[in-house]
Amino acid sequence: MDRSDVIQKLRSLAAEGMPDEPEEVAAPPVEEEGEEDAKAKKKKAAPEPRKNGLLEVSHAEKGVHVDVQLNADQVVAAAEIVSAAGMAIDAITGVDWMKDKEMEVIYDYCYYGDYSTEDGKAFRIVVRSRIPREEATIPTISHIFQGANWHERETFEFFDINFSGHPELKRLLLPEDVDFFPLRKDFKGL
Amino acid sequence: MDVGVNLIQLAIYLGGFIGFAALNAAYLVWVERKGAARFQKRVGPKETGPFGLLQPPVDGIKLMTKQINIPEGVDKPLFILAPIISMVPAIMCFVTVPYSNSIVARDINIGLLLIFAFASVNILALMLAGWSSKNKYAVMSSARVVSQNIAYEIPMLVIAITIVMISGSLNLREIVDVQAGAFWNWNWLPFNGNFLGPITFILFYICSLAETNRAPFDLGECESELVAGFHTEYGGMGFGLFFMAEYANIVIGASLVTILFLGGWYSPLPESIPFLGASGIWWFFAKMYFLIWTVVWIRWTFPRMTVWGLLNLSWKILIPFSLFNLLASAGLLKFLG
Amino acid sequence: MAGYFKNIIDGTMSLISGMIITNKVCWQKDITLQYPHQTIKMTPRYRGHIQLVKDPETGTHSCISCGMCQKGCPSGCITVKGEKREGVKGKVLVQYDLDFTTCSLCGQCVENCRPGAIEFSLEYNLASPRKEDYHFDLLKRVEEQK
Amino acid sequence: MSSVPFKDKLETFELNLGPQHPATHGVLRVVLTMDGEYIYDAEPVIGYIHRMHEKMGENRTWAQFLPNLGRLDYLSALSYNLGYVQLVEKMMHIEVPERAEYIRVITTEINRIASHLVWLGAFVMDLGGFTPLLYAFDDREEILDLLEAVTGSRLTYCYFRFGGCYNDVDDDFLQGCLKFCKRFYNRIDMYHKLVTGNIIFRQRMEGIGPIDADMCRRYGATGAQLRGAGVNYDVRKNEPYSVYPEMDFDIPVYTECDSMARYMVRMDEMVQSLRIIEQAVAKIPEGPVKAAKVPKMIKPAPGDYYHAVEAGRGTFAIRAVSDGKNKAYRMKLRSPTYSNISLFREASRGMLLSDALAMMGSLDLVIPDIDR
Repeated sequence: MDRSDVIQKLRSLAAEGMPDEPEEVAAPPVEEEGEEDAKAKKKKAAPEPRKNGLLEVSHAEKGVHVDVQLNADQVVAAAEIVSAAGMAIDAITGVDWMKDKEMEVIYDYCYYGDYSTEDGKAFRIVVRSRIPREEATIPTISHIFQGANWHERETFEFFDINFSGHPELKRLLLPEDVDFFPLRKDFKGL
Repeated sequence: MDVGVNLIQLAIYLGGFIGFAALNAAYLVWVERKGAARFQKRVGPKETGPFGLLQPPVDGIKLMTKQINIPEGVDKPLFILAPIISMVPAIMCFVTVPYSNSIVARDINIGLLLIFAFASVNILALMLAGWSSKNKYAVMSSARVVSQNIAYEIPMLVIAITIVMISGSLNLREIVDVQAGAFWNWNWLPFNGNFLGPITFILFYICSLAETNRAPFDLGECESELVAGFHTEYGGMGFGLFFMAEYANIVIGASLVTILFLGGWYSPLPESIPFLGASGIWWFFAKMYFLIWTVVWIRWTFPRMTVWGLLNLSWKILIPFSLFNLLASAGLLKFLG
Repeated sequence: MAGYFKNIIDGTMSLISGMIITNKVCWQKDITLQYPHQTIKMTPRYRGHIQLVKDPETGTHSCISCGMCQKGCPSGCITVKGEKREGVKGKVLVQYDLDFTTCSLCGQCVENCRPGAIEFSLEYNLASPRKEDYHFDLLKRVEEQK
Repeated sequence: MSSVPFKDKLETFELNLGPQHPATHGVLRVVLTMDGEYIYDAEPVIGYIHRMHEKMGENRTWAQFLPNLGRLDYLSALSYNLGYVQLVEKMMHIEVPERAEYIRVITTEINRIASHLVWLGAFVMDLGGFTPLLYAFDDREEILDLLEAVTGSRLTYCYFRFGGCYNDVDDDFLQGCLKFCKRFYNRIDMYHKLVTGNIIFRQRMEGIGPIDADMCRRYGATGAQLRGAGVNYDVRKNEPYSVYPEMDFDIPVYTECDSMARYMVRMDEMVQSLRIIEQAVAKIPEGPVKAAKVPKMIKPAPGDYYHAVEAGRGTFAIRAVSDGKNKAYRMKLRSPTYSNISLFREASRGMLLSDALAMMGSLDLVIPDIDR
């Protein structure tokens, strides 16, 4: 597998999505709304929300090699790139950034290589995308990675993230009739 | 003959056989459990009575006092009838089994045929049980049982024909009498007109295992796939009857192998040797219970076969071998006159 | 055709070798422990429910009711209450309750305890049909302990 | 061998396999659409013992979440413990003393053998052989006794701590490990004679349940499934952690893609684990088992972190998102069996019921690990 090729492709994919990005970043007027002073102070100390793009991070520190942030409509293209490179789906999950009014969907990919060869060294890519928290929708990748089917269903039932185009987006681990999304930060138990 | 005496004799024999079958079934469960325990380095039943010997009656009482639960939607008459149909022929088979030269209920000259005829009724019972239960597992199980038994009756009968040709009789007592003398006269060795003797013996033994639905051929009740197979919906004594019938069938199967191949009640040693050479019912039981022990041994050693593997074994190995065996023995008999 | 017979022979041999193994086992001694009649000694590190250590010198526990165990407990099954008393340095333990139904025996409490006042007991046969049997008053326990 | 093409769905019926079926080893339910004995469609229904460990991770402090890890895959609990403590050590930059690392490797590997032994017994039982289960449990008891003497519990261990282990091991444990290794080499031979060589067993495994490397890739299946499909992948080698790089061991790989290959991978893996244990016992240094400086409050720097370890059933990974507080902001547990069972639907299509159950057995499912 040509790692640099995959990285290059993902980088250019991320670059394509750049024009959209300022609008997305311009969204958080949260700072101005700051309810309490202490919180506002903390906000200022916190780094700026991450911009779209590709980062090569230290595996020893973060556990992954490549960290890409993309627009929601680009995750399918990203999945196609990593699938073409022969990488496997590891997990899909979400993170609820309630303060930023955003949902983050995280796709973990890894490469199943022969450890005894140079090619088989560990290679993990994480693709992430931030979508608005309300009416969170992101295209499905379950037609590329069939295993994503269950991961997406799980993310849907925990976060209320709608995966458009998913063949059977219904609850998987929770009972069919629950009407809450337990991993959203505003869920406070039953 | 006096009809009255005859009837009394019949009643005694019938009572005796039902008692014998029930006792055997009950204590074979104990043997099975103890055997399983031994093969797995366990102890087995031990709390009820010495060596857990009271376990079978206790189990029997438990089964009999249980509520008879007939699920909704079953075909009620057949559902009730099936366990009885499975038990009755098993007991009927005991009628013709000669335990020794004189101990036999009815010395019929088609005894072997009768046993085969009754043994095949058992399949009907299993099929009815599965069918009437209206349970998907049970229906699948009964389909399996039927195809399995059809596949195994063919080689079994073909081998039986070989033995009948050698012995020249369908009477079980006469078949044993042909093997009189020491063990080299027995049918399982190649000196008695069937030069494939040992192979025939093994084939027949395998067939009798399959016929009685014992491991590794217990597809009918394979609990890891079909929960409990044809008796999934049965509880209490309905299940108890199937259970007893299974063990009664094992006794019949082992008796049949003893009669056809192991010289029945004859001692393995020549009659000239005092004491050990004497033939009698004890030799019959020794051989029979040894075979039953092997059945237990096999069950606790092997995994279960699939339907495919089972049918392959039957049609690709057992039937060709038994047919060849039949032809070879027939030819040999013809040439030797 | 040769393969056919070879398969049959190999298969039969494999079955026989399996039967030899189980037969060998059949004559070996059983290994099961007949539980109510026989018991084994628990290893010293066995994690039963926790209990207060009885100090042989003072004859009582050495808990300072700091509440570290309660704080560190993942499932919140420990309730510690201490009160100030005149003439005594620090707090005096008045209540130490353990709700064993939710305890996951992780050992955080024992680890967090600086004076080493709690330990795992070696009790393992605690089966009971009643929930109340798993609520232990450890303070009472240590006082009753001789 | 035993798959047939289906033309339509005319004469099918639905069969519920579970949640209380003897072959599912727990509360897994598979809705089978059957065409006679053939499986037309199989849909696993999971979640019967879902406990929302991920939310618990958000509500408990980093240290308090420790006991949860032993409750995911209760059969190889120590691998999960290891994955978690290493993740936190990675986040907090805690140096672990070497002796602690060796103890971790020894206990994890011996726990892996115990986990595989349960699989072996359960798998053979799925195929209808009862006795090997008891033999496997006989061996497993030895391991549990050893681990009990060290960790204090027999199943849901909570032994590793951030920066080391709960307590030190003694010589009895190390000698006991060596004794067990010696005994187990013979036992492995016995299993091979009793189970692997058995013709009935071979018939039920060879060529049954094909799972190839591409299917593993698409579903994210790891562990024996992947190595049975000819991919030489093991996190212990690909992303070495702890002191595994110092050990000399091989990753068993079989290319047949069938149940037999997965079976052989696990059997060989046990031997490799024995090798690791022997080496680790020989090499184990003296010293402390806990890092000298472990911060009292675990408050990792904001960011997200990922750590994967090779558990008994495949890659177990945790993605933890920290916001700098003493509790995780998000704790994603990537459990191997979840991915492994998700391919059951595709793999079992067109199979005989009994073959599908044999395949399910070879997947080595632990239901709490699927449901989390």
